[in-house]
Amino acid sequence: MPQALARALRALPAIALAAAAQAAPDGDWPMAAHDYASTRFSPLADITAANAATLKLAFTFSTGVVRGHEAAPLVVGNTMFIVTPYPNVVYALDLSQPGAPLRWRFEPKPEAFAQGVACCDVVNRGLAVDDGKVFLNTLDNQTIAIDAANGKELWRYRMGDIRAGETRTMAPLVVKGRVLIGNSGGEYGVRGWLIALDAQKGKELWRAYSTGPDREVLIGSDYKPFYAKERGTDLGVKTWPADAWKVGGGTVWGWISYDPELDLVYYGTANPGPWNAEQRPGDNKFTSGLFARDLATGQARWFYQLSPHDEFDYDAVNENVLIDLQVAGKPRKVLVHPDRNGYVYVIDRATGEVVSATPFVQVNTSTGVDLATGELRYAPGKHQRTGTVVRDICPAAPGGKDWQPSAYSPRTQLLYLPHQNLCQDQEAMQTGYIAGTPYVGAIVKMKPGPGGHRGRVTAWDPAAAKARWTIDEDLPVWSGALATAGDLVFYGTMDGWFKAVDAKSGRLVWQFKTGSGIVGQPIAYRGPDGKQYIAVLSGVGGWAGAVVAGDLDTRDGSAAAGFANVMGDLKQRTTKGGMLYVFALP
Amino acid sequence: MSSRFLDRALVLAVASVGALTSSGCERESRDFLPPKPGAEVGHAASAAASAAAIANAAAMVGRYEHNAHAVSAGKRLWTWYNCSGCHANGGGGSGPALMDDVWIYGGDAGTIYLTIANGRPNGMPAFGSRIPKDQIWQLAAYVRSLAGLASADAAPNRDDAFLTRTPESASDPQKPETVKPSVATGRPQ
Amino acid sequence: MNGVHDVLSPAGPQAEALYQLWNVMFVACTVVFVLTIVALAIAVWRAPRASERAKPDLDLHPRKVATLRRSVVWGIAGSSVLLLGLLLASFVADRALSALPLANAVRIDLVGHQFWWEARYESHSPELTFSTANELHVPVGRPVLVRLRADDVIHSFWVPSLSGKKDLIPGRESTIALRADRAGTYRGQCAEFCGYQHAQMALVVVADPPADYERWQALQREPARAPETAQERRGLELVEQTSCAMCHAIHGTRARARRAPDLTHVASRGWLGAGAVENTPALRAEWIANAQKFKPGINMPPLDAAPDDLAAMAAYLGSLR
Amino acid sequence: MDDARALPLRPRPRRRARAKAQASDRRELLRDGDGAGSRAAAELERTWQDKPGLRGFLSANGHKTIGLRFVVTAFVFAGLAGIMGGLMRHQLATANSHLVGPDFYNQLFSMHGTAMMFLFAVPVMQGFALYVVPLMIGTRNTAFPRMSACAYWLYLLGGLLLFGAFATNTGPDAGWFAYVPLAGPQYGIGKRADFWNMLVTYSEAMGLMVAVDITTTILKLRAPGMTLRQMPLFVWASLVTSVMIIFAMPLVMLGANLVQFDRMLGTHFFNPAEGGDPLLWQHLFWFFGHPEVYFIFIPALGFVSAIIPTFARRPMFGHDAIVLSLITTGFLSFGLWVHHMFATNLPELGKSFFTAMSFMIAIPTALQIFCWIATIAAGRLVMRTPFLFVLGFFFILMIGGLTGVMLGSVPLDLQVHDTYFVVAHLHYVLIGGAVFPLFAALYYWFPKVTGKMLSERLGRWHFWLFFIGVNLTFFPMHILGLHGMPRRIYTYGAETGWEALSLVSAAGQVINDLGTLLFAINLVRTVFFKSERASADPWGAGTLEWSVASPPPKCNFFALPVVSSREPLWSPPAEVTHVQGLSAQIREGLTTTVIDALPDTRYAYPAPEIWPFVAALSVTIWLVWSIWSVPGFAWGLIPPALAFLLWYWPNKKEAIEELKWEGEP
Repeated sequence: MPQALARALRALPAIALAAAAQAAPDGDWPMAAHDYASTRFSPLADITAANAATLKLAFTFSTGVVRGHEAAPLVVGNTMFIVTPYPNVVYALDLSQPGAPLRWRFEPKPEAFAQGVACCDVVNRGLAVDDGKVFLNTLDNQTIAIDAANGKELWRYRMGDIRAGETRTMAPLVVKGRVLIGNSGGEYGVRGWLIALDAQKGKELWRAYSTGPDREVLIGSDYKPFYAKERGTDLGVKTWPADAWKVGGGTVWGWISYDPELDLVYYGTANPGPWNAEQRPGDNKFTSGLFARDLATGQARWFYQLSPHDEFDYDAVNENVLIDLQVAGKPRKVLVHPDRNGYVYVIDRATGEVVSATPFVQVNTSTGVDLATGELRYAPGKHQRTGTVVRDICPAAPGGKDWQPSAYSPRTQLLYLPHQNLCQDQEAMQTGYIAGTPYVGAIVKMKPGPGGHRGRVTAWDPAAAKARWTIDEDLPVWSGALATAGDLVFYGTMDGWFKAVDAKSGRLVWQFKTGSGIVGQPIAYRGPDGKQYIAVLSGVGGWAGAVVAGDLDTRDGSAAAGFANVMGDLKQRTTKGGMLYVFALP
Repeated sequence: MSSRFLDRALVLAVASVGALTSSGCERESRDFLPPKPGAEVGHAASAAASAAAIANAAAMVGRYEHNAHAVSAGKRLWTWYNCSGCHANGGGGSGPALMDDVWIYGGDAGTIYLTIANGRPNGMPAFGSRIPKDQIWQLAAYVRSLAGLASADAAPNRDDAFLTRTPESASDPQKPETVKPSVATGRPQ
Repeated sequence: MNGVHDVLSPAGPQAEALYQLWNVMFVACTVVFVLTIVALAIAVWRAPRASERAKPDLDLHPRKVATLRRSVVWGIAGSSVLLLGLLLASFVADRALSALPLANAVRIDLVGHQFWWEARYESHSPELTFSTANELHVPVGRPVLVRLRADDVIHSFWVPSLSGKKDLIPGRESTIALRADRAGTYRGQCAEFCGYQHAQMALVVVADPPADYERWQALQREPARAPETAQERRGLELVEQTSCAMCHAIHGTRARARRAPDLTHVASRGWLGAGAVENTPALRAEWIANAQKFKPGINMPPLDAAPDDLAAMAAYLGSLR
Repeated sequence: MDDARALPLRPRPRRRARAKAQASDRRELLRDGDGAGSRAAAELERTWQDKPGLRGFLSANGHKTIGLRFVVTAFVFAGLAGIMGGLMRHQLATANSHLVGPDFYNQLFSMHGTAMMFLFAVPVMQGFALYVVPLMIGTRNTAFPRMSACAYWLYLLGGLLLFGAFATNTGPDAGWFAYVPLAGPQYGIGKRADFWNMLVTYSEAMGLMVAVDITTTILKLRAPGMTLRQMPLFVWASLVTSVMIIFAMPLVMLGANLVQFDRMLGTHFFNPAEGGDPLLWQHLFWFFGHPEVYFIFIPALGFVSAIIPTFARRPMFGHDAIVLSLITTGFLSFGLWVHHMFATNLPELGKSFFTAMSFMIAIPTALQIFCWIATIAAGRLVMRTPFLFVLGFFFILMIGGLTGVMLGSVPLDLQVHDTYFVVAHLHYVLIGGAVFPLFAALYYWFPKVTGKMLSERLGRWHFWLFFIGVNLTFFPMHILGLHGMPRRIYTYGAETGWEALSLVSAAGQVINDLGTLLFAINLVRTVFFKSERASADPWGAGTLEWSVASPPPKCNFFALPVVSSREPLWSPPAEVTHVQGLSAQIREGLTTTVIDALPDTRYAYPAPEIWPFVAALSVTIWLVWSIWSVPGFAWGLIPPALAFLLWYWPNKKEAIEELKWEGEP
């Protein structure tokens, strides 16, 4: 790898703020998003577009579980940590030995009942490693700290009632000794929260709910939202029918980012429950919106609701990539948030002002965002009314892009979005809250979006707010993306192809057929031998792959909340699996 | 010639009316009250209860699976009690698919009754204390009609709602066979 | 369910307009009827009798033909003019119906279910919306705009003392505006055949003076009263954990289903089961135990619970003023 | 008839006889035209005789046989439906009564409505037309006797299937109008609605076939000289009714089949979630529904217009005015079906058009009433039972008609629609407008059909009991409707205050039953125990059917009459009185031109065959099979296809026989 390029690379920090805390050695991948800015950018540049074609398999590891593998392998030092879907087994692989044998394994033995209440496959989106400890979220609402050296359990924190449909699938984020976790289960009427635990002993430091009175949402004196519509007291109660906020959803199951300079934590809240919006008039605050909270106290600094009174299950839990952007000549600290409602938001992360909001897929549920008031203007024809069918809702419930995280390359200054291209027909139905049963109230059938292809990878230029290049994929691209300093972007397809494309042009450079559909998050690390390795978990599942992972029957179009109608051929394209694949240059 | 023809026609008519009447009465009766208390099974999770449930199922077939009112009441409760949340309209979701031929714990009415009443370890909640027994039998009859196992005449036609699958009355019966859980669902025991 | 239930005793502007139209029509038609029958009677009375063998008289004296033709022509002309008059009266009444001023109207979202009425009172702030069943309170003198939707089959909303009927048709949304000018209780009943219990799907519109109405509305917005006695606490526990919570909602408790009437203030309602049974403690216990006895064919199943449990539940529900 | 001057027929131009006439079968060719006693008359009787035995019974297609079967079967079904009506009245006689449960009550009122409207009212009117019209217009049989025979078997099988379903607890339970969401796939549980849909298909097919037959008969087979202006009023009424039936009945047949497709094949005609609309069914049904009640009302007007001249001893005053108003009523009845749907959310302006139409249709009926009163005023009255029933008809129809005008107004209908006020209105119009004239017609034509007179004394008792019973039963319902009592409720609480008037109504029902019982006794006594024969023209009436014996000979007329005035028997005979020269060996008739009834061609009536019965059976197989299995829709078509194919297969022997007659002068 030409030394000049490597030196030039290191000379570029001015533009790209790699906000990696305490500058971890650039070969490691300590957290799912690689860094607190959630860039998923690997500074390693050994593998470039030129030599990628010669990539070959270094070693593999079978996880022994066949559900959706959405996690990102983590590498710290010369140990790789991977976590499986339910029963959430943690494996530590010794990278110093050839073939990376197992160093230790940890089985949390979560409650079997949890499998029945995970709405969209019994997935786990990853671990976090910090200060010699591995932090694991289990499906049955436990957060466990494990000693990275020997796999012994240090402490275990339980919070959440599995019988009421509450589960935990997100990857925790550890910042300055605080472990940030959130719950999932919005489809069961679970009221969302974000909790900070002390990393040493697992004691709860603060808890911020997504609905309810201000003191429970930790809204206090230093809550200064940019837009007037977010100001008011107890909005978490006033914008709901009586009592509805107690089963109002707004769970926190997605990605969290942290800005050390502003000391703010950024995360999104899920959609309000139930899907039948007519049963919950009002803006349904603080669901489908972005929170910025102080790390130490959890007090909210600002909040921006992306989809007020959401009618189409547009959670706002997607990743917030923190970058500095030239806006009207001045550099501004922004976060880029590709949302399920079909818009890529560029928001000033200090104040919460929306700089730009541009659709990256075909959107007909709304006509645009009014930057002056921050209001999302809904299209009148698509409103939900109980008992009537609304057709051609684009984007569909999983949105323009669902949970699968994007990657940002400071070199090309492009955000690489792996996403889907789906629309749907939906009928809102009367429904009631019965504890432990889904509280949805809608029948959905999805169908391919315009163009007929169901997936796409988009290289998005946040400054110009338009797509530089796109790759159309037949199946939804449900895997995460990885950008490397070698100007390569890695992603996987749902029928098992693991692909590398040139970051500048999108040209396919290398691909490898894995055993099962890829819904995991690829990572890059430097092995003990100094070589660059690319690792990804293959094992189809998640909401899109539930048809295969759950053996569903596609003759019923509404199965898997509507995905069965559009994934009828997935059973022919892939089978279940659970395998780690690691590649390297020969 | 005509008198013999007449006799044979008469006998044929009486026979067909008899058949029509019995199947008709069974299919069309609207019994709004549940059977007398002794006839069905308590929902205690004891082994005795399960044996009784399965034994009772045979007697219950005429009253539920072949009765149009019971199966359609089962379909209404399927939506009312949010079963469609996990099992959709038989295709499955977080819960297993019920319209195919794979039955994790067995496809007979008695076993389905116990699944609903006592729940199952892998995530099926127990409704025994929350749903009256008569309604659990109605739900069990509807679940069997999802796979086309209830009588086609009594099975419900399409709903006045969004079409997601062919109606239960038109779905061809799936030969039920119980498959060991691990192979079927990939879920470790 | 008792209350004024009579087309001929109107209590609102619309029913008044229809009552006037009824009087006009009734008088006009009676006059026509009497005239025609009298004409027939005179004809039969004065015509000579004959036997069937009498020779038929084929021709008629031209003068008699002229008088008969003139009387027939006058008869037709008269009835045509009368019909035109009635047509105008009908159009005038129709316009009066739709001319009700709707300023400051109470908005009610009425959904017809198989065999009960769900009424949701909307308001500017979502927090203040509340739901009740079968008994609608309206302020005297203020217009009420009722949005009508059917959840299953066709029903028809009809309170004769207030206004004409309007069908609730699945897939279609219609509205009806009415106003009560005099305080009182006005009974109505579903007027489109909708199944087994179409006969017992009554509703009551209680017109309160504005002060009473505000008090009633404030009460309805309160969550359910906490149980005081041990029996009531046991009742709440049973209601939340057994079949009631599968269909009913009681604000402030864990029962939040919407498939059946909201019971948060059930004790404030005079009748149960849309007019099937009076809301007395004894009848309430019997109704909970086996509603099919009073209203066979409805969707409320008989409960197979022990007697003292039923008593506890009845006591708790009875406390929900 | 014997001194009449015959109108000799010109020999028919010889067609190129392709098939050689069978020399061996040189039987002597006998012709009609020379009076009752002659040898040709005996031969005519043998030609027109129904074949003996079961096969003969099943293949008979004489218009008198078919007509009588229609009327008798219709009255049997009316009896059954009447008992159901009685049961409903007693269930509602007291508050909270448990005589009958809700489910059975729903089947009762649905069966009462369906049987009365589809299986009694229309078929009985068509039965009368089949029997009386050929006699009145001077021909030997209707134009398509096999079609009417097939129609009767369809009618019988449909009725038996419906009552059979009711007996096995599968009777329809969504009302005689079966509004869709309740009779649709989701809420119409089990096979009940399927049987209703199937019955509608049966009865509409039957109605269509008989209507086509009657229309063709009236237009093409009238006696020479009976121009359109000289046609009797009852024949005009039958013509207008038949043409209306041809336009209206296909609608509900289509609608019922669409509901059946929705129920069995999963189509979405009426599913609002997939683009259908429940109101589509109401439009389809009531576009047929309103003309349906006029199919029942206009023949009744025909009866009254036939009876009044006879008992007023003079021709009808304003004959042409009545003909025009019959046609206008028939035409306008297609324009006011939305007055059944005023409570739906259709646009207000649209509804008010239908108010105007509903008021306008009252004028032609008013004109007829005034003309009848004028005829009575100018006549000399014979106060016999038929005339009594006509006077009763006036009284009750006026009340029904005027409440109908009230119902026609949109705002008033919003108060009284679907209440007992409407129940009162429809019974006044149907019983007053149709059943009273029907009884009048029965008493009037009974001697012609059976040759025996019904007893006058019993007739008067029957009239007065029935008149008082109807008024006592149905008048209180007007008041009940105004007090808010909805239709089709199986019980009501004591607090509603509807008990007193319901009790009165139930008492009236008992008197009704007594009246009907007396009529039945009168019928049985006359048919089985009375011996003295009635003369050919016991009432001294003027129309052609009274010129033949009672009961009429098999071939109706030994010599087809020629007509020169509206009341042939009353006016002096013209110079030419009857036709001569039709064959006595095969069933032959004379077609005449449509307007002026000039002799046109010879017409060979089809001989009795078994195929109409077989075709009706095969259609039954198809319809029942389609209820039980979806493929049944398709495979079930094979039996009817075969049956109709064999029915229309040309018969060589018959063709040769006819050819032989064509050859002769």
